[in-house]
Amino acid sequence: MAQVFWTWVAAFLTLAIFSFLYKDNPFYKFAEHIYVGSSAAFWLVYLWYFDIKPKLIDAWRMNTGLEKYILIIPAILSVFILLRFIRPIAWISRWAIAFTVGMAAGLGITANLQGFLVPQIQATFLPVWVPSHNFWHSLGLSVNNWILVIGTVVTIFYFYFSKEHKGTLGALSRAGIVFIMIAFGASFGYTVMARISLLIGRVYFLIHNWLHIV
Amino acid sequence: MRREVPIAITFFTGVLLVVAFFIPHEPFGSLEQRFNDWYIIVSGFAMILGLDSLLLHHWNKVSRRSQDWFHSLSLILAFFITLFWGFYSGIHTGNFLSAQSTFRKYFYLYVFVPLQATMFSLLAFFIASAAYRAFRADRFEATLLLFSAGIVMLGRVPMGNQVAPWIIGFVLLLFAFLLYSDGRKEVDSLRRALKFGGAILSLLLIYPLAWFFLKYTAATAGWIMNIPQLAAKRGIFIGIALGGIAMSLRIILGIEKTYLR
Amino acid sequence: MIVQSFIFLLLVSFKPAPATHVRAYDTPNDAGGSVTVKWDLSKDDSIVTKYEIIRIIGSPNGERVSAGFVLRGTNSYRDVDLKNGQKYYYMIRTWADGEYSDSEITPTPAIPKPQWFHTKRVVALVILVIFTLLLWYYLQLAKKGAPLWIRKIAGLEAIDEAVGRSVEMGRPILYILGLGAISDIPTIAGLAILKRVAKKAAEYEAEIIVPNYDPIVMVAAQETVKEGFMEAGRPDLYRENNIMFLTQDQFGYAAGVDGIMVREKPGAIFLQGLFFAESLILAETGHSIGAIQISGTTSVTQLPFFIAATDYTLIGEEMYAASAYLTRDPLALSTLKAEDIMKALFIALVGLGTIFESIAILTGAQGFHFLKNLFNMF
Amino acid sequence: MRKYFEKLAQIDRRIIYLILFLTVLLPYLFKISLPMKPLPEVVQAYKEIDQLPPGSVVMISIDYDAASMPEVQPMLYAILRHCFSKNLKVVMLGHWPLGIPLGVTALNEVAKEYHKKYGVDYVFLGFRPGLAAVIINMGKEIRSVFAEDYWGTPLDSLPMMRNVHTYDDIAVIVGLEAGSVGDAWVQYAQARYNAKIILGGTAVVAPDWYPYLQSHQIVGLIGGLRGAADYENLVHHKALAYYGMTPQAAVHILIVIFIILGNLGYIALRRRK
Repeated sequence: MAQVFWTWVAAFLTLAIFSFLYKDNPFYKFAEHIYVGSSAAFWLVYLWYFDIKPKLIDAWRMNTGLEKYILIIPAILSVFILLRFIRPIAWISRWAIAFTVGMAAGLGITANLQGFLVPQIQATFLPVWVPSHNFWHSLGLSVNNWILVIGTVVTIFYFYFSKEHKGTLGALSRAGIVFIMIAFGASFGYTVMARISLLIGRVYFLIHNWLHIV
Repeated sequence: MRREVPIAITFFTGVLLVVAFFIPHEPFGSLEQRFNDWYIIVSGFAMILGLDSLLLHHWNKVSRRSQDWFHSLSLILAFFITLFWGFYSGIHTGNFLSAQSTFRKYFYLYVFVPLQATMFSLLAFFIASAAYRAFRADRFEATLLLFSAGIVMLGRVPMGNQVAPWIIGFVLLLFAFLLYSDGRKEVDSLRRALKFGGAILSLLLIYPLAWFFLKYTAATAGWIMNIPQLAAKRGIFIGIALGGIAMSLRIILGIEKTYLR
Repeated sequence: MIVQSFIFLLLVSFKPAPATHVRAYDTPNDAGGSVTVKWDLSKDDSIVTKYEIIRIIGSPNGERVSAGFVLRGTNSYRDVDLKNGQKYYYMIRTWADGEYSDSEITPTPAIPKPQWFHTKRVVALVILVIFTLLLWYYLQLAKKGAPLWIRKIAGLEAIDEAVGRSVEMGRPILYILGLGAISDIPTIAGLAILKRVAKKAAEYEAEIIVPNYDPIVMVAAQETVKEGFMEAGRPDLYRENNIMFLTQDQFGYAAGVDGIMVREKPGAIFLQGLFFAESLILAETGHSIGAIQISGTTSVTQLPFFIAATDYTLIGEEMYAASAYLTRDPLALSTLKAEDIMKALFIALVGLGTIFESIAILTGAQGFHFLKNLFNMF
Repeated sequence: MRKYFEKLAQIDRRIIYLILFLTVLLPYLFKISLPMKPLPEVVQAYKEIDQLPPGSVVMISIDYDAASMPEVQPMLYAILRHCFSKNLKVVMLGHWPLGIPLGVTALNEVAKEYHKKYGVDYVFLGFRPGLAAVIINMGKEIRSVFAEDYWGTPLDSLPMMRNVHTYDDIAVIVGLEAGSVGDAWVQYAQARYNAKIILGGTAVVAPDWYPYLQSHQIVGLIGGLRGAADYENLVHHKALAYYGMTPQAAVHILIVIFIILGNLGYIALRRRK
């Protein structure tokens, strides 16, 4: 019985969200407000059980010595951020923000170096000729390599800021745009399937779990 | 004090993380992980600020009986019901998402997941309307976008190979027709000849291209994804990485300080 | 059948050949406490059930402990939780069913210790040092007042137009910072653009709404908008309530922002920051209400949707360049110049790498792979 | 004539939405299906499980959440049906805490269908944080990570777990993925302990695994709704995914047709000017 009731609730919410496609209406408004309110609470509960409790409370209980007392730093930073509620000393909250921004900057350097820059450049070190069992196969693989290297280089040229895109640079950056557009088109087309799958999931819920037609 | 201390904290934190990146020795080796944990704690507490903002915003609407106040009230109720239910289940069963938790059984599976999944599934509609509206062959670049999207779409599904030749054929016929009707209006005989020639070429291309796509639509889609798509992505990634590093250096050096006023 | 019984016989009655050439050394580039053990596989690897790694503490006749097992075909093991400075010897015991045979003990001890420099990251360090030096050089030039030029970026040129048009229609401006936290660089870039938009909005006395996904970003956005309004000389117009938090749920946020769009009907929408799948939900709804939209993100997977659904898009690095572009701050502009020099260097490097790889492949001389190997960080 | 074309350039988006919705709905209602030959990598996965002797233990890892449910959940159902119909035993766990409820629901539902008993035929371990550490330590002893199951029962008091200690006791691991956990399974469980792994995942993550398949680091690959459809087809229980392939193909073609229609209208408009 409970199962049936809750299935109806789910179906109602599903249809209420879909109704937005026609236009804004009270059903969507209701579902939207329920969603925002309950999800804010959901993530708060989640934060407590998966972040704060294990990383602060449990860590405090389980560790000893330096490992324990160093947790005072994040605790103080947390207090700082909440000082925003007290107008006269609200500016102290910026210290905590400064810490997070410093992290952003530090990681922005290391993560970009390690995660993107070095590996992407390394991956572009490609031979211009790939030996293979027959000539045409070789040629195919080699042409692919040429396109990869040239495409990467001209795309970088598109992002050249300090010179006007005229003459040679203009031609190169235009070639860059050609690659970028092909890439965006392909990426767009590639994603359609995953998105339709989501809709299929919802439609299946409606006709299978709710209406039992299929 | 108000300005210098934050800049100093940012500088110190940023430089420390960069230095730690090159030193496996403790305490540097695990510094990134440690800072990350701290950040998660701080941002967890910051949620209180967010909730204050959200709840006050809607409470004001309710108390002023402004438009849609009823919806604001349901937002506040939904928030507190979820919150108490979640903690209730959490305390009773050890974990708010545990197997016996009614929170998981009812709220999570019949309220939260449907809302999330349905909102997500709206993308199926939006991706169609965006494609219909935006993919117009008005400029050369836009035409490329359109063609590569079309081929990848057809290449990804069963039947794509069978349908693609018809679509290619239709598009080429259309080209031929457009070139022909343009050519008829042309006064200059050379241009007219060129346009007629183009029309004939389009017609001639129908058979070979249709044959090609009957066999290789999926392969072409794969090739576009693996070669030109990858090349452009790489270029963009390298740009983003450089820009990100430069931005980070600007922040560390205190050139960029929007966040601090 | 005969073959099977033969193998069976082999299994029960023969000891497998031992693993050979066992060597152990301190694991490089780690925080200590670990030794890497390697060996050549037993000749009978195909019938081996497992290799047991035996740790011998102190001296070759010291206490023996089983450190762990690996399955056949594996020829290395990373022994962890060791004491730094202690001598360890190793031996590999090759098991085939119930039988085993032992390898020789490693001739020299392995002594785990932590390292002070990560040798695999030397390329990253070099790049960073060159970049910093270039930056420093151009900063000095900028301070001396050398002119720095920057190419036009259409998306940024359009900001004033978008704000102006929105004001003409008497509608508010909506600024969406996406799902990034303040620890994401794109969010900070988004805040820099927000400041300019806020300033313009204040000049035109327009309302600006900023719904947020992350509470700390909300705080930063409040500060940024307030600052923008102050710079425009209109702190009186600043409404903190318009910069609010919604929810930390990806699609809950999208639902809420969609609601704001259809009800407040903004004339200009800015989508600047880190976006994920919700990007198109926001951009299509924004289009359906007829707003002029300027988007920008570094999420490469979302860029196609922004290109398709919004009027102007800042592609990746263009977004990072925005703060320098908008403020024309010579110090910030000089970093762009340094970036461009780096790009030229990388293009040269790619050319060099391609040449070396080609030589390596065509001549078979492994030495020419050195550049590619140098860039291997793992 | 021209007027019609011009109208094509400005079809109300709601009409597009309606057509799209019907394109998804109708194939389900009328059970229209396309003839599809199962992909070889899915057949490989199917065969790998199919040839296991009854009583073998299959470990299934839930590494996705609600957002990827439509693509991955059908795989889970199909694989569970396959396992239980072949009298294989199932150990389930997960690395995404929010996926756990989805795993439990499916496991209970399918187990009921096949009258399987908890503790004897299937066990649910739950979630422990630490991804790589969890996978590595389970290779030494599952109890070092999961001393108890999801309901707090010690593993040793569950009959089917008594002889299950490491990956050696598990015939095959099935990782159902929406992110990078699949790589961790291969890197740690396969590379270190030589565990047999089948990966199934969304169309976004699956293409990255083909190198693993070529190097035999995984013994099967199920990608996206198409992979799920093939698996449903192979276990003769056609459901969401299998019938979903028709709307998939239809919608893709529909969108291409929409693009062409939009351009026809656009060209007509422009030529008038």
